[in-house]
Amino acid sequence: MRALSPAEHLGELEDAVDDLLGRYEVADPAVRPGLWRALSEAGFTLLSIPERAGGSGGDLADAAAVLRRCGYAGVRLPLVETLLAAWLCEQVGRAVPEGMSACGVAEAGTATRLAWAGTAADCVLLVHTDGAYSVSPAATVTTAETTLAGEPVGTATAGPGTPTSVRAEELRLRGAVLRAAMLLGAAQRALDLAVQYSGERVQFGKPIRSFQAVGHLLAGCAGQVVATSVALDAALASLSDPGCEPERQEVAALVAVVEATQMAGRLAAATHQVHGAIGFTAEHPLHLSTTALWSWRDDYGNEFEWASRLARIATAHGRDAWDLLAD
Amino acid sequence: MRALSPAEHLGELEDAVDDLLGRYEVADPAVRPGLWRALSEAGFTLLSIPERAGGSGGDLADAAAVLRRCGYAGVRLPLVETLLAAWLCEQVGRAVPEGMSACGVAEAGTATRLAWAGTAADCVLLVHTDGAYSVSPAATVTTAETTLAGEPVGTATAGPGTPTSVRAEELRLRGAVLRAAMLLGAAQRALDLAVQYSGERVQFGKPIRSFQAVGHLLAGCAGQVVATSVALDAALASLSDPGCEPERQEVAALVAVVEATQMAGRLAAATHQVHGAIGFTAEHPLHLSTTALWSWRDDYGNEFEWASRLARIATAHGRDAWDLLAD
Amino acid sequence: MSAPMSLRGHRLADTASLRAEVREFVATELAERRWSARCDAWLLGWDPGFSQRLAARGWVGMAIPQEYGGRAAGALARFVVTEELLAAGAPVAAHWIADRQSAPQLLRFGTEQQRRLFLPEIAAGRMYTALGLSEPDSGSDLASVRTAATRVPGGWRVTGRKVWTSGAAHAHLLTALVRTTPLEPGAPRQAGLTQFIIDFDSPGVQVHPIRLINGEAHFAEVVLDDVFVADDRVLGTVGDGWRQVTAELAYERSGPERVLTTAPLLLAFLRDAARTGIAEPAALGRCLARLSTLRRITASVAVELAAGRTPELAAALAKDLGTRFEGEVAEVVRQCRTDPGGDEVNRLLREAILQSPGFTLRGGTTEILRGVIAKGMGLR
Amino acid sequence: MSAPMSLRGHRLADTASLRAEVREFVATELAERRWSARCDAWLLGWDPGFSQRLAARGWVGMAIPQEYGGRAAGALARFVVTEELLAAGAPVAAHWIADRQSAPQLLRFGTEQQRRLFLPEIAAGRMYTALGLSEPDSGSDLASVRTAATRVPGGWRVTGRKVWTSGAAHAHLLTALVRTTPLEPGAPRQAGLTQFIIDFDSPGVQVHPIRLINGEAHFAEVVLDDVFVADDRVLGTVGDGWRQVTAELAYERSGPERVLTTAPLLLAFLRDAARTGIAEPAALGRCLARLSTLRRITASVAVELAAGRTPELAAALAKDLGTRFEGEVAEVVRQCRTDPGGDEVNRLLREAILQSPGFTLRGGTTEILRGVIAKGMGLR
Repeated sequence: MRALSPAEHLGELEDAVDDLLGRYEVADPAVRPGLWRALSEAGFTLLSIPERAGGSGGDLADAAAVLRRCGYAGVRLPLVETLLAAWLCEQVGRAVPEGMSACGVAEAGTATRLAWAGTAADCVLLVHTDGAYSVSPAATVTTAETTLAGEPVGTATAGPGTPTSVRAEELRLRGAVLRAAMLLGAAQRALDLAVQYSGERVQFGKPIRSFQAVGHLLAGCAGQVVATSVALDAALASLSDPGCEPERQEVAALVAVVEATQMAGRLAAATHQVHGAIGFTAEHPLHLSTTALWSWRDDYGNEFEWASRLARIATAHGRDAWDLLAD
Repeated sequence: MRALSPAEHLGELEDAVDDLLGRYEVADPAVRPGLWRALSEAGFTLLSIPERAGGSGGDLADAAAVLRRCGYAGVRLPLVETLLAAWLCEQVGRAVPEGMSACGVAEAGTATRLAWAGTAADCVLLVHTDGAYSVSPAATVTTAETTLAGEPVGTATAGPGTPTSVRAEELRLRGAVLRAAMLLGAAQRALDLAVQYSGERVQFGKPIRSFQAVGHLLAGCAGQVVATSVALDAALASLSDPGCEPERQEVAALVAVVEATQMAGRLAAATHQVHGAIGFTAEHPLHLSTTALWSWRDDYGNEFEWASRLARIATAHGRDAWDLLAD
Repeated sequence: MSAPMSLRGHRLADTASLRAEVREFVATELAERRWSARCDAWLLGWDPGFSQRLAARGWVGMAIPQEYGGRAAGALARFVVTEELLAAGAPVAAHWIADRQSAPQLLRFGTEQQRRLFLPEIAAGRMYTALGLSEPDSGSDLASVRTAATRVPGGWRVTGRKVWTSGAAHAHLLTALVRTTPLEPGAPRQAGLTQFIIDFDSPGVQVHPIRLINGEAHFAEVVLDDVFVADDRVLGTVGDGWRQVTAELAYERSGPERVLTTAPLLLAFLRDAARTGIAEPAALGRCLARLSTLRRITASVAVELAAGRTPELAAALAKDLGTRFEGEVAEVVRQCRTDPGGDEVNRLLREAILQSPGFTLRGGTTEILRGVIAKGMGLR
Repeated sequence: MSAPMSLRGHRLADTASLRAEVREFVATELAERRWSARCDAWLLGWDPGFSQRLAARGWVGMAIPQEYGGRAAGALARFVVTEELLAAGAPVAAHWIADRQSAPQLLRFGTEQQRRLFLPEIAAGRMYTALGLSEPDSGSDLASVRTAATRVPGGWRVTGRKVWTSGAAHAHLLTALVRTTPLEPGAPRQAGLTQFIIDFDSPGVQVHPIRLINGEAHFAEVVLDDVFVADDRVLGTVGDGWRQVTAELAYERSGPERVLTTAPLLLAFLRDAARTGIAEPAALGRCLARLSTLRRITASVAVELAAGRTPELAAALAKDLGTRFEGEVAEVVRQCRTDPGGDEVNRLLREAILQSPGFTLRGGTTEILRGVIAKGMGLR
């Protein structure tokens, strides 16, 4: 049997995910528990977590491929959060939760605006107390409201747990990189919908895609999507490479997150513009993608924070920042 | 004889300036001395300076009308600097220079990158020493280089002179407002050239103005120009109103300067884009406008500084900033 | 290119005491917790009680002559009241279209009977109207009207569908653009259209709410199934509907509501920022400068309109700049906040983002507006 | 929409030692004050001495096989050398077009005699070429060629005018696109075009420099007045010129020179900023992220091209994003500097601003590129 190339392998994985997702009415919140079980049983929810730690093996590129296709389909499930929780547990040798999990940073014992807190079965917190970090399951969890994307957020508290060298910034950035994969999927879907609609919608006697302004707008969108895709691939490769210096990993991750979060706002605005009024209605699928783009981009810190952090690292290196910006 | 309305009066003034400028090959540096003499003899160089102080009377709107038309025509002369120098001298009761003058702030005795220093006959400095300000003619002046717009800049030094309550920020902001009038003129010219060219230039069988992208680009430019025009009128009215609180005057001036400096970069880029290669050549008149737009926007501080200052004033007022932002 | 340059600033200073009165009224309403500020309140904030309290202060129907129950206040006074209410995010939606569009139309085109019947009720903040312009698939091409009327004794029978009608669920009257002369091949599509005033209670009128991405339903589809409209409910002249509606678009393209939709967010942010500081001041400063400029432009346009002029090009410029500004506010707040922000900022931010796709749609898309501008500049 | 997504990152890490070598060479040159960094150095930095020193290190003609005097280095090695030289603002203009465009064309379409004659000289950094594509009024419409050739014994006689030919004042050879079959009404304009290699010393060739807004003259108009071109100077196939040139555009739309034109400014600013700080970090960070991404995209495109594929859509995307990035650098530096800036930053900033109108013009305007992208996405 011929070994698959990495690209072929990812392609097969994506097809398998699409196949599974195609069997669910993803937009309906009622399907979430069943969809989660199916994804979990297929081994799609704990990719990049080693099998010996209770995960499904594979690498970050595999995990990101699943996230991207789920983002494309409009899935609302704690996929990123569960991966983060598992990674955090694995780092400190705790048991990896099997089901849905929330995950975040607790400052002074409390994590607020925590995605899926109170809805996911588990909640793993990186607890920051007295300048030190530890990993701990949440003691109390409450759901407060829903996000723009229609996902629950809540509050969780925890005391100190297993000490760890993982810092808040590292966890947040890792979360943002995984989230970038979902953003990329959501953006690809929004763009596909806009391209399709621009061919169907006739105005002043011709399809709107033949208007230069519409064509150029969509071309600009394609550029944004490609930029995020390239930056994300590089970040995943960098984070997966144990030989890569932590600062290079951080820069590659920041680049991907800055591209993805910028893309999110632009794609949401442009695809709504192409769709006109119809895209503004709840019945049209566009909003499944655009509300995700608007909401997820702020999940672990916003694009301006990430960009500022990147600028500060680069400035500290002066001219030699050039070296950090691609390898 | 019927009294003229303010708008009619400004219209006549503008026509007179255009008439004078039309007699000179403005782009040729050799005409500058003669052009200055003609403008000066017509009383156009010291408008808004009271006649008793040696000026030509009139108000800031008159002065700005002259600056705007000179900016339109591509004039390179120290019109703004001379007005600033005259205003500064008038504030402290010094004799107003009759000819071209440079003007700026000397920190620690020296003013660098000072427009027209060494070329203008006079140079009046606002000298900042030991936390206090005074007005003093420059002792030594040297011309160092030319700006993007082809205007000389140099260095000047001065010791303490006549004490004044005018501070560096006030002088710079006043300079920037007057400069905004010239920027507006340069932008109007660049836009007129682009509109004209877009009708003459045929590509793929039709005038390029009939391409949606070109039409929309020019429409966007028109919006920028109108925004600056409206903001500048308001700033001039505010600065001319002795009953207006200084903070309101500062805000109105900042708004105009932020609009003008932002407009400058956008108009330069867009009008060059419309012109294509021809606008990139020294023989085409476009660069007279665009090099002015690029250069003048930074003359008294750049758009980001002004915008930051506006934000800080507004933030200090919280919600009530709403009140400051139009009256 | 000279026309849009002719705008001159109009000073608003003389209206300071009126502004203070409105502000005090708003503060009292907020203190009594009668409503919360909303972005896009002229669309989202439907509150008949508020409309009537406002009318009791004389702040509805300010453009209506006193003989029809209005205040005949000047254009600047009306502008100031509108600005203050929008900046506060006050719930002005119920009376909005009646006050802003139907009343001027009735004054220009209505019969004396129609004026006496409707205007006093509008000025009292009790009668609300909706506009029936867009149809399925018409998009920006408003002349593609397919809703048609046939002549019957004493009036007309109207059949067709109108979409994107805001306020249809609660309004009393629908002003609908209807084809009254069948379209002949080759004839201009703008001919043969007529405006009708249709009572929402008429037999044959059905309202189907359109749920938006924010989960709310401020727009509706209005189905007209053989609805009888009496001759005395024709608005203006039969066959002259296109011209009447086009005149109306000048109103729709120019007001402070094209600039201030997200002002409640910006002002709430400034209130918090006085305490928390700001991350990227230049971005905030540019946004504030543009707000100031747009306020001046919309004030100028209001004065021009009140003087009987139609600054169509300036109005289109104002709206092109204004609606983009409205969308930028949310991004600037996201960019400038240094912490997750107070609850009200977050609530308004979410509202601003969810409403943002609508900003550039209503009253002409960016494409259409820039087309108007390009045409006005002599480019087309 | 799948094609542009197929780009995968190519790791450049394996080329670290080559990168270090180039950087050391550049540092030595700068220490010896042989040149100063320039923005847009591949257009502005004409320095035959530098080209020859570079060639002596084996860094010219890296894509040329060894049998023709080249190094046959891999695409990534060449990419790395190019990146480092552009980032340093090194004066690479003299050999640029010969190395980047003429050599690949000679390898693809040239005769063995042409290859043996020209390629070793190009690889030695001694032979420079220019491209004759644009004509007066042709603008983005390259197929509107009016320069025409007539058959004569042993060759052709060419008459016409080419404009916007960079390096024409000093180059040795002009590769000109010429109409060799008169245009029949209704026939496609792309047919009947041929590429000729014309010696600038040929009788009848005149070069008129075009002075630009920066006062320099890097472009010229080339007038061809009954110039004889021998048959052995036809490049490729008679009548096949359009296809050959179009293939060339893929090279012209994709390289690091579409991204790094203003990198010397950005890097000089970062050097100063390490000391002075930055005013608006988010703006700088977005700019740096985009630089990183564009470096990866251009690397991928280089590898694809070297593998014989023509990622035309990806290349157009890279250039559309890249040229806009080049223009943004100047604005970001203006925005982020906290003081007037060091002398080198100011000099480079001025250069970047004055060159900026050219960034989106050359090798296809933004309009043309977005058209290519839209077409590639199936929109046209």
